[in-house]
Amino acid sequence: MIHVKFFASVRERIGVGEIFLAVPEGGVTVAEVLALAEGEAGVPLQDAHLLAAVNLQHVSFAGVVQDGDEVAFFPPVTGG
Amino acid sequence: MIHVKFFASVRERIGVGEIFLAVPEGGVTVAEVLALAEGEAGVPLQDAHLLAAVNLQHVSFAGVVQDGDEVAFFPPVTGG
Amino acid sequence: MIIKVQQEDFEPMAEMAAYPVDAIAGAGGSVTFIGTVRDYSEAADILAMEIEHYPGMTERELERISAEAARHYDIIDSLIIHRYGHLAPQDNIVMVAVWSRHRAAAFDACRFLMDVLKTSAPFWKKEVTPAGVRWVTDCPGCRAGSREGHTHAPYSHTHS
Amino acid sequence: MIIKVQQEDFEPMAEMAAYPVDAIAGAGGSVTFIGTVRDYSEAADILAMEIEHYPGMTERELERISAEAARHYDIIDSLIIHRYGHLAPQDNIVMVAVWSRHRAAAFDACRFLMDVLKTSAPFWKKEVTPAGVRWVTDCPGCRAGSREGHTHAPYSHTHS
Repeated sequence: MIHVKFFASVRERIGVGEIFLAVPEGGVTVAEVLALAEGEAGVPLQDAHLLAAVNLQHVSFAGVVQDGDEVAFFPPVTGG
Repeated sequence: MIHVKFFASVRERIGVGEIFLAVPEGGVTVAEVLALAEGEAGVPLQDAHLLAAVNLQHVSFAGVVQDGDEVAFFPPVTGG
Repeated sequence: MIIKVQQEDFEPMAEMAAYPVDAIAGAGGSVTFIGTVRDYSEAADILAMEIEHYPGMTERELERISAEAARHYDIIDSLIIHRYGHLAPQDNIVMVAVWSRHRAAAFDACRFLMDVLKTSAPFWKKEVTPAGVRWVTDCPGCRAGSREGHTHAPYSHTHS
Repeated sequence: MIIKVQQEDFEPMAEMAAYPVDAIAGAGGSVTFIGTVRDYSEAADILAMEIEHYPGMTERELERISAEAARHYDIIDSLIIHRYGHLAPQDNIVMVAVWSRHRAAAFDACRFLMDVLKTSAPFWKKEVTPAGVRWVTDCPGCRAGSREGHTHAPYSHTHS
């Protein structure tokens, strides 16, 4: 299983802060996790400004996700 | 009369913080005030890094000094 | 290097005064940025600000950029405090303090930390206005700290 | 715009907290430089620092550069406090605080004020060291706020 978290406007669109997904052995890309999450939630999340993190680090959508990882999707940050 | 003030290392070299000088009618340059002050004090003040102010404003040594003005000589500033 | 991500308010100078003396021995000065909640935005009065963050990743990112600042600039130490939760206008949101021997490095590093924090630390602001709540969207102009007017989608606003 | 030239110590954040609220309405942040007495110089330990100034001209110069900063940068207001007299290591010497809507202007203006203050405000520092007292001489490297090592006559020192 991987732990998928959503933050801010992405969290509000999907309606929950986190879901758990089973992923194929050998790992998937972040983009594939996003597609799986969209299917699970029934909400499209494709967004030019969507960002992703794996295990608390910023990653690109081509990044690889392994079983047990924590993946997060969120809009561009606006702190400071 | 003009009021001539000295600060920091310049004050210490000349031995006093201020002197009063009579100047010719029509005004003199700052450079001429310096020469007069050196004569009065008996101490050479020529120094590549000497700065001057007239009436509380930075001026060049070519600046004109009128009767009643306050002229100051000091080394490069080191505040901050 | 100290990082604090907290809900509570903070007093910037008390935080600096309390900074471990040994960590900043030899400093000739400090540069501190303090960011506060404004009472207006591009389009509306701001009644309050809600800040969401990503616990764990936030601290990690702030540590990462602090370490990066320490590598790139000749500084002695740095402090970052960032709040989350419910904030009122004029409340402090963030402070970044940098100590150095020579002031140029502190200015450079403080600015670097603010610039990078704004693009990498996982915080999201939501403005509470008389017309309702809305997420603050990333603004490249704001991000660059531009003091010139600039516009961006989707709110297509201009800062005057 | 507030300028204070004083012998007494000051608390930077108390000064900022006491700043007239109306003067800084609309500020989104502030940048503050605080300069302190170091306990070492290029060549010796520093036991104390004596700062001489030119009463009248000092205030006038600080007002002039504050007005110049307000003209050149999109800032809301600025505060400069500079001490004179006898100071001990770690004592505050100077603070410059700048409030602005967007942080870039506050960073630029604060740095500008420190750079210009160091070359134009009539203050002179004298270091008290175990070997005696000596006037601090103007150092172009220090003046530029250089974080690189640099040397200059007559003391021909290097900041490491």
